[in-house]
Amino acid sequence: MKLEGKKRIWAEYQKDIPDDHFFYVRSCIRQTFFAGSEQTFLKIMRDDLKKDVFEDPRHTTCTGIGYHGDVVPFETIQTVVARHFALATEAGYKHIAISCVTSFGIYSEILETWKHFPETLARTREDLYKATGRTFDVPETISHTSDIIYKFRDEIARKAKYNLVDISTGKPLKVVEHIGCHYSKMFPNYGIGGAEFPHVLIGMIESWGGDVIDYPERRHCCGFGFRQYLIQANRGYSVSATRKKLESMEPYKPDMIVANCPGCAMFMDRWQYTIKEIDDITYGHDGQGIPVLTYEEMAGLVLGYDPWNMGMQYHNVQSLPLLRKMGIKADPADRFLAKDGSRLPEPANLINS
Amino acid sequence: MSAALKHIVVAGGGVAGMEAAGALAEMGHRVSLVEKEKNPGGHLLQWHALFPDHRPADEVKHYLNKRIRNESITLYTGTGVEKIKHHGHEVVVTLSDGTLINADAAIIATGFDLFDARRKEEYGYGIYDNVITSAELEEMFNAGKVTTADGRIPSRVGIVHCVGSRDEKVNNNHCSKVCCVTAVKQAIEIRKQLPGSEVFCFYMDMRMYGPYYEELYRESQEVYNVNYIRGKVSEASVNINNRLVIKVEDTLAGRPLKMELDMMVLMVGMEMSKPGTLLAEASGLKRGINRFFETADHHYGNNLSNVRGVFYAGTCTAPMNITDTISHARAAVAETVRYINSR
Amino acid sequence: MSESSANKFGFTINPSRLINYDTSDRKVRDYVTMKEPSFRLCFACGGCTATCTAGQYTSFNLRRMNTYIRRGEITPLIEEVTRCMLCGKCLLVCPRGVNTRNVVAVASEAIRKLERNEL
Amino acid sequence: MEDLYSMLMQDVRFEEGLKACMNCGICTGICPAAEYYNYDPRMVVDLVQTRNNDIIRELLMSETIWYCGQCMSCKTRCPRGNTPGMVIMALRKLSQELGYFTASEKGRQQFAIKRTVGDNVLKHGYCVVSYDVDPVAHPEQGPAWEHYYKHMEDSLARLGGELNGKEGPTRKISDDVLDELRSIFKVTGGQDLYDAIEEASEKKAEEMGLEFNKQGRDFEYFRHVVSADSGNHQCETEDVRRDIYETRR
Amino acid sequence: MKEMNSELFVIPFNFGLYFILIYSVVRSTIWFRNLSRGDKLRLQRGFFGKPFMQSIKEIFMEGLLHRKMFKRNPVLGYMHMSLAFGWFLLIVFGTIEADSFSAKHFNPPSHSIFFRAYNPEHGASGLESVFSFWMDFLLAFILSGLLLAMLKRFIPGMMGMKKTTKHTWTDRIALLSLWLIFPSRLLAESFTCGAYGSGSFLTGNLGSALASVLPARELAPYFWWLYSLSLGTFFFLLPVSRYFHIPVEMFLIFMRNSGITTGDKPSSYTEVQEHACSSCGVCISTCQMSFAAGINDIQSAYFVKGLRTEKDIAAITANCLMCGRCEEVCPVGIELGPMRMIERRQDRKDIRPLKFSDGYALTRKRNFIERVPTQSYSYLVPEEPVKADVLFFAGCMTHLTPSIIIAMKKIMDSAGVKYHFMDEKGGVCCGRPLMLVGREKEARELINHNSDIIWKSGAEILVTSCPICYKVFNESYYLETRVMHHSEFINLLIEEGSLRLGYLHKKVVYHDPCELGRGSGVYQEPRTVISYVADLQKSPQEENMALCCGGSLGNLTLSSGKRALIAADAARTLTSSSPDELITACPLCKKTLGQATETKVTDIAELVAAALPRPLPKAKTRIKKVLAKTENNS
Repeated sequence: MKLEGKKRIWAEYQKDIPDDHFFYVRSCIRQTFFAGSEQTFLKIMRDDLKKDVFEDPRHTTCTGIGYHGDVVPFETIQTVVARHFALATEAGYKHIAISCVTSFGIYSEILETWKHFPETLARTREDLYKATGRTFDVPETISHTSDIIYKFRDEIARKAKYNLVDISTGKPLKVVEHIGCHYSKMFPNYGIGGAEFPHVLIGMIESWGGDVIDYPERRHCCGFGFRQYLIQANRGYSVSATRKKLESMEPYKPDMIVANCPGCAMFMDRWQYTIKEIDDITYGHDGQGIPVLTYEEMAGLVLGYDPWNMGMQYHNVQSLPLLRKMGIKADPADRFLAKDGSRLPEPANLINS
Repeated sequence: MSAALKHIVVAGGGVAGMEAAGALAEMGHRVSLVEKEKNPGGHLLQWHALFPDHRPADEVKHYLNKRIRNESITLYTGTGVEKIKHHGHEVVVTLSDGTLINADAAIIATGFDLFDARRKEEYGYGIYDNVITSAELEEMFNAGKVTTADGRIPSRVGIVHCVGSRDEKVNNNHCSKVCCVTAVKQAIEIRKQLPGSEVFCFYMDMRMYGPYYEELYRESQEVYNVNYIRGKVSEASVNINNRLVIKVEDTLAGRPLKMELDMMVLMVGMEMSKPGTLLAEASGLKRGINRFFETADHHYGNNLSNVRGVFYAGTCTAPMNITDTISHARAAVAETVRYINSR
Repeated sequence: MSESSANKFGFTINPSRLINYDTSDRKVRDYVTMKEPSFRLCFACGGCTATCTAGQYTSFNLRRMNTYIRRGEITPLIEEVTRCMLCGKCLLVCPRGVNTRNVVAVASEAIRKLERNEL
Repeated sequence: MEDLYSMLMQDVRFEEGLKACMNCGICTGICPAAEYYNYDPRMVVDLVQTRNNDIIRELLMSETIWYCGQCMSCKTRCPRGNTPGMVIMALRKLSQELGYFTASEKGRQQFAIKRTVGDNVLKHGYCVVSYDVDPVAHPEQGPAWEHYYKHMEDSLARLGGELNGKEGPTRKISDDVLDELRSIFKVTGGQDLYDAIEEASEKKAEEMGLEFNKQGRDFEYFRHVVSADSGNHQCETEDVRRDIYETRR
Repeated sequence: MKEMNSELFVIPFNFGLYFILIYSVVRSTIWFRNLSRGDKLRLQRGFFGKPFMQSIKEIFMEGLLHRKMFKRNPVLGYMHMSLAFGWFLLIVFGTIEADSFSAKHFNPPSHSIFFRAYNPEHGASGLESVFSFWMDFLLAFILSGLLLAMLKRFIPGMMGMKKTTKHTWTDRIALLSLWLIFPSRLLAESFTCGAYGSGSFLTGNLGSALASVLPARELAPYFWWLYSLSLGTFFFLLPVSRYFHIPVEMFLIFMRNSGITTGDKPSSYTEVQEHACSSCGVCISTCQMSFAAGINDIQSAYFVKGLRTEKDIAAITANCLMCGRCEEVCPVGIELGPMRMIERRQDRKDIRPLKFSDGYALTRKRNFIERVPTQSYSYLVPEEPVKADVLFFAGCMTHLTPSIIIAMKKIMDSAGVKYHFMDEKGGVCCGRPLMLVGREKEARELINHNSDIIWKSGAEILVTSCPICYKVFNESYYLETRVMHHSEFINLLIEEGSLRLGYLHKKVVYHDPCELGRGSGVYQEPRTVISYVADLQKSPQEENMALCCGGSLGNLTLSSGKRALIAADAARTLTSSSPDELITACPLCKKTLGQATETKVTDIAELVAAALPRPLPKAKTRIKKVLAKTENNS
C-alpha cells in the first residue's frame, strides 16, 4: 500500500473547522450508552483546550432515528433541526458541534437540500415560525465533534500522558478505525478525508502514536440499519454485518476498535457479546474480544483521564488488557461504584473481565 | 490552377495531426506540425498491439512517420500551441515558446488525455500496489512481462470497464467508445502470455461497435475462456496477503459478489486534453457539455469550429478509435482545402 | 446455533447471500464446460429465458442458471435445473449457438456427481 | 386511481434520489442489506423507473422496500448520481401514507417503531433514552447495559450526568419545549404520518384478530410485529422481489 | 492307403465343430430362459406354426441367398451368396456324396468333410464323376466369392461402401481362418487327386499340374491338416468373432417371425440382435452424421459392438439423430432405434438385468452409471378444460414459426372447423423431447398433464402441427381422441370437400420429417395434399430413406456447427432439382432447413393456406361430416 496516495486524498478533503465558540448538540445514543464520552468531550474542550462550547438545555433530539426509521417526515426533521439553528442564532453561535453521526448526516443532508432546493428552506422557515414563532440563520459551519478533536489532535498529543503504544514492547498499538456511514458517505466533502479514506480518526490515532489497520471491510456499515436494529426480528441483519467486519479485521489482531459514531461503537461492542452467546466465538488476541472505544474515550485515555469515570466499564468487551498495554493504572475493582463510593455488585460474563 | 503553397498549422502530432499534415503535404501545401512532446505519435507511442486483429502498434507508427517525412512539413517538437486567432485573411498561431506563425488555416488535433484513475478513489489507484491502468498494462506487454508489483505472476486478473467514463461522480457522462474492445483485446493478450491465469472483465455494456469487435469478443470467450461479469465494481481493498478484494454485483444473478484479485486493470477513458482546454479558452473555441471541442454540426460539420479558418481533426472532438481518427483527419484536410480554395 | 440462544435474543445471525468467488465450488462449471464447450459462448442475452416453455409456469431461468454455474453457486442450481422440460426451444433462439439443452442435461449430471463426490 | 409515480415525485428525496438508472449494480455491490436479505437496490430502482403504477404498488406492499438499512453507501458511488436509499425512503413514506405497509410482515413493523421511537420523541424529546432501553426487551445489550440500567442513578452520576436533571446527558426536556416539538409535528405533517400508521395498524390488527391498544406496547399486535419472522427473507425461492422483477421485465 | 487312413488331422475340425455345437445349445437355452413368459409362449407357438416355415424361407432367402443385399448391390450380394449358399450346398451334397458312396451310412460329419481324403480314387466314372464335377463346381463357386471378399477388404469402394467397420484381433484371426478354409480344401483335394489321378475339372486338372512338379502324395496330408485346422479355428472363434452373427441371425429371424419385438428393456431378444449384427457397416455409410458431418465413431455398428463388448458407450448412445435411416438399411433388420432408446434409458438405471456374461462377471461398471436428478414439474397446475370437437395443439416449436399457426387457423376457419387452440398461450411440452433422451419417468409427468386436458376437452380429433408431438401423442398417450398431424387433417378436409382450394403453379419438393415419415409411417397424406395444390417433384432421397434436417431433438450433444453441416447437405440434396419451394411438415425442419438454403422453405399448412381462395368463403359447419368420416376410418 502506498501511503502518499492516501495523503494526496487527505489533502484534498480538508474542511474548515472553527477554532472556537461551538453550539453543542447532544446525541440520543451517545448520551444513553456513552454519557461519559459526551462529558469527556466537553471536559477536554473546556478544561484542556479552553474552548467555549455552549449547550442550550432546550435543544432536543434531531429526530434522526425516527427519520431513518421512516416515521418522521423530512419536513418535520428539517424544522426540528431549524429550531436548533434558531437556538444557536438566539445565543449568537454560528458553528454547530454535533455529537451524533446520524444527526451530522441529517444536518449535512438538510443544508445540501436547502442549497439545491431553496424553496425547502423557505418552507422550513415558515413552518418553524408557524409552530414556534422562532426564526434562524443558517449556521456558518457544522462539525462533528470528532472533527473538532481531530483539529486539536496535535495539541492533545502535546498534553499526552499516555500514547497508543504497548509500553512493554514500545510498539504502536494496532487500531481499527470505524467511521459512521453518515459521516461522509452521503456527502464526502463534509468529512475529513472524504468517503473512501476518511482521515478523521486516522489523524488522531497516528498523532497519538498508534498504527492504523486498513482491512477489506473497513468501509462496511456496522449494521445498525435503524429499523433493522430497532425491531427485534430484524436484528440478525445488524449482528451479521458487524460479524462480517470482525471476521475481516480478525487476521490483523487489532488491540482496539475506535469509532466516531456512537451507534457503531455501541453495536460493535454489543454484537461481540451476542456472537459469543450465539456462536461462542470471540475475536482479538487469544479470544479476549476487541475493545471498542469512542474517540472521546481514546482521547481521554491519552490525556490520562480515569477510564472508569469515562464509563469504559460499561462496554461488554472490557479494556483491561488494553489499559495494561498502555501502562494505564486503573483498578478493576473501582469500575462499578455507587454515588456514595460504595462498590456495586459486578456484572457477570463481561468479555475478558 | 495554383492555389499552391498555402500554409497550414496542425496543432498536435498524434495520429490525427500526423495524418492531416501528411495529407496536406501530399497536396503540395506547407505544413507546420506542432507537437508538445519530444516525438510525434501521441498515445499510440505507448501502445503494444491494436484491436481487433492484435496487429503491432509499430506498423501504424511507421505508416504515420512515413506520412510526415516530407520536406514541406516543418515539425516543431517540445512545443505547444497556446492560441489561434483568425485575423484578416489568415490565422495567427501562438506557440508556447512565443513564436507567432501566420498561416492560411489551422487544424486542431490536440487529442485526448487519459482519465486520471486516482479520481476513482474507491478503486485505490495510486494506493494499492496492484491496481494499474490499461495504458500501464500495454507497457507491461511492451516489456514482455505481466507481473504484480512484487514481481509475481498474477493468477487472477480483473479488468474494470468504464473507469472515468459514463460516471457523473467524475463528471464524465460520455462513453469513451474504445475501452470495451481494448479490454477484450488486453484480456486475450493476458491469457496468451499467462495461460495459467484467470481473467475477469467487469462491464456494464459490451459496446462492440466496430468491424470484427464482436468477433473478437466471441473469440475471447470461445478460445481464451475470458470471464465476463456484468456489474460495475463498487470498491476495492487489500487483505492481509496484499491481495485485492473487490465488491461488485453480479447483476445477472442479482446478488453481490466478492472476489480476490492479484491485479486489477482500470480501463481509463478519454477526456478533453489539458492543452486543448487551455487552447479553447485562449482562442474562444466552443466546447461541448462533454468538454471536448464542439463542432459546428454533429452530422455534416464535425470538422468545423466556430472560428473561421480553424478546423478539428480526431479525438479532440470526441473519443474515437484509430480508424475513425484517420478518416476524421482526412475529412478535416478536405474541409481545410475547400476553405482555402474558396477564399 | 442453539435454540436457546434463538429464544433468548429473538433473532438469529443471517446467512449470507454473497457470492464469494474464492470459496464457491466451480467443479460443476468445469464439468459442464468440458462436456459442453459451447457453454462458454453464452453472453446472457436472455433469449432462452424469454422463449422458455417451462418459464411460463415457473421461475426457471436458464440465463440465470448459467450465471450460477459459472460462479459456482450450486445451491440455487440444484432446484432450478430440475424445472426444465428439455423441449429445445432455446436451442433455436440462442444467438451464440450454445447447445442449451445439453447444458441443462450435463449440469444436472454434474450435480449428481457432485453429490457423490465424483467430480 | 392515484398516480403513484407522480406522488413519489412530490418527495424531494425521490427527485434527488432517482435520475436514470443504467443497472450497473454498483449500489448492490456494497449494500449490506443485499447480502443478508433477498434484496437488490438496483432492481428496486429499475422497477420504480418503469413508472408503472402496478409495479410500484406491488413494491409498496412488498417486503422488499423494508430491507434497506439506510446506511446510504449507495449514494457515495452511483455513477448516475442516484441514491437508491433515498428512493426507498420515499417509497416507505408513501407506503405508510397509503396504508400499504401493513400488507407485509416487515412493513407492519413500522407500527412498533412509531410506538417506540415515534412516541419517545414527543414524550421525552429523545428518540432513544436510557430508561426506555429495558434489558428485558434488549437482551443483546448484554451484561454491561443490564448493570448500567439497574444502577442508572449511580452510574450516570459518576459519568457526570444527572438522570432527568436540568442539563447534561439524559436531562429532562421541559414541557414547553415538548410543546414546541408537538406543534412542529402538527405543522409539518409529522403528526399526520403518526396517525396514518396508527390507523392502518389498528385495521390490520383487527383483520388479524390480534389485540390492539390505543397506546403502550403491552398487547398482542405490538408483540407480534416486533417478533414475527416468516424466515422467507433470505431464501431464493420465496422471492417476492425477484418474481416481481423477472415477470415484469 | 495306409498312411492316408491315419485320421489324426480330423481332430482340430472335430474339436471345433463339437465345441460350437455345444456352445450353441447352451447359449440358446440361456436365451430362451431369459425370455419373458409372453415371448417364451410366442416362440413355442411359432415353432409349430407358420412362423417356422416363414423363418426357414427367410433364412434361405436372406441368410443364404442374401436377397436384400443383392437388391442393394449385386456384387456384394453375389459375394455373400456364393460364400453362404455355396458352402451350404457343399455341405449338403458333400454329405449326400459321402453317404451314398460309403460302406456304412450315418457317418460323423468329418467323414463327408474329408471325403476326398478317405477316398482318393473316388470319382473315376459314372455317377461318381458327376458328383465330383458338381463338388468341384461348388468349390469354384465359393472361391469366386472369396476372391471378391478379399478385394472388398482392400478396395471397399467397389461395393458401394464408403466405410467398413474396424476389426478386433479375434475378428482378424477368424477372418484369416475363414479365408484359408476353401483354398486349403482346394489344395488338399488337388494334391490328393493329383497323387491318384482322380478328381474333376478343378481338383483333377490342378492336381495333375501340381503332381507333375511336386511330391503330391507327401504334401497332401499337410493341406488336409491345414484345412481341418482352419475349420476348427473358425468354429472355435465363432462365438467371439463377428462371424457369430451367421448362426445368431437364424435365431433372430425365427424370434422375429414368432412376433417377438425389442420392447423397452434389455432382454434375450436385444442380446440376440446385438450378436446378429455382422458389423457390415451399411449403417455407417447411410448415416448423415458420417457423410455430412464427418462423425464416424457413433454409428449403429459401433453402438451394437459396444453393447456386445460391454464398453461404456454412453457418449455413443447419446450422439445420434435417431432419424432411423440405418434401421431401414440394416440387412439383418435389427431394431436399432428401439435398441438405442433402451440404452438411453439404461444409462439412467442403476442395474441392468443379467446377461449371459453376467454369469461370469456379475458387476460391471456400466451398470452403475449415475442417476441424474430427475426433473420435476410439480409446479404445473391442472388447467381449466375447454370442451371442443377438434383440439389444435401447435407444439413448442410451432410457436417459433407463427406463420404455421396462422396458416392452420385460416385453413380450419375456411373449412368451418370448430376447434379449440389448446396451447394458444404456449402449452406444456408434449414429453417427446424428454423421452428421446431417455427420461421416460419425467416425460410421463408432462404426458399426464396434457392427457388430462385432452380427455376433459372430450375432443374427437387432436390436430398437431409438430411431428414430434404427433409421434408421442400416438405412441405414449392413452387417448380415445384420434390424433392427426395437420397434413393428415388437411387431407381429410380436402377428401370430404370442406376445403375449396386453388392451384398454385409452383414446382415443389417435399421433405419427410423423420418423426412423421419413418417415425410414424405418414408418407402419403402430405404428398396427396401437396399434389392437390402444387406440382410435387420427386427428390433423390424420399420416404423411408428421406434425410434428416439435422435439427433433431434426438441428439442432445451434437454441436450447432455439425447440425448446420447436416442441414446444408440435406438442403443441397432436396433442392437439387431447384424447386420453387421446399415443403416440409415440421416446424423444426422448417427452421433448420430455412437456415441452410436459399430456397423458400414452407410448411405444408402454409402452402395450403396460400391456395385458399380469398376472400375466405363464408364458413359452413361441415365438421359433423368430418367426424362421421373419422369414425368410419378409425
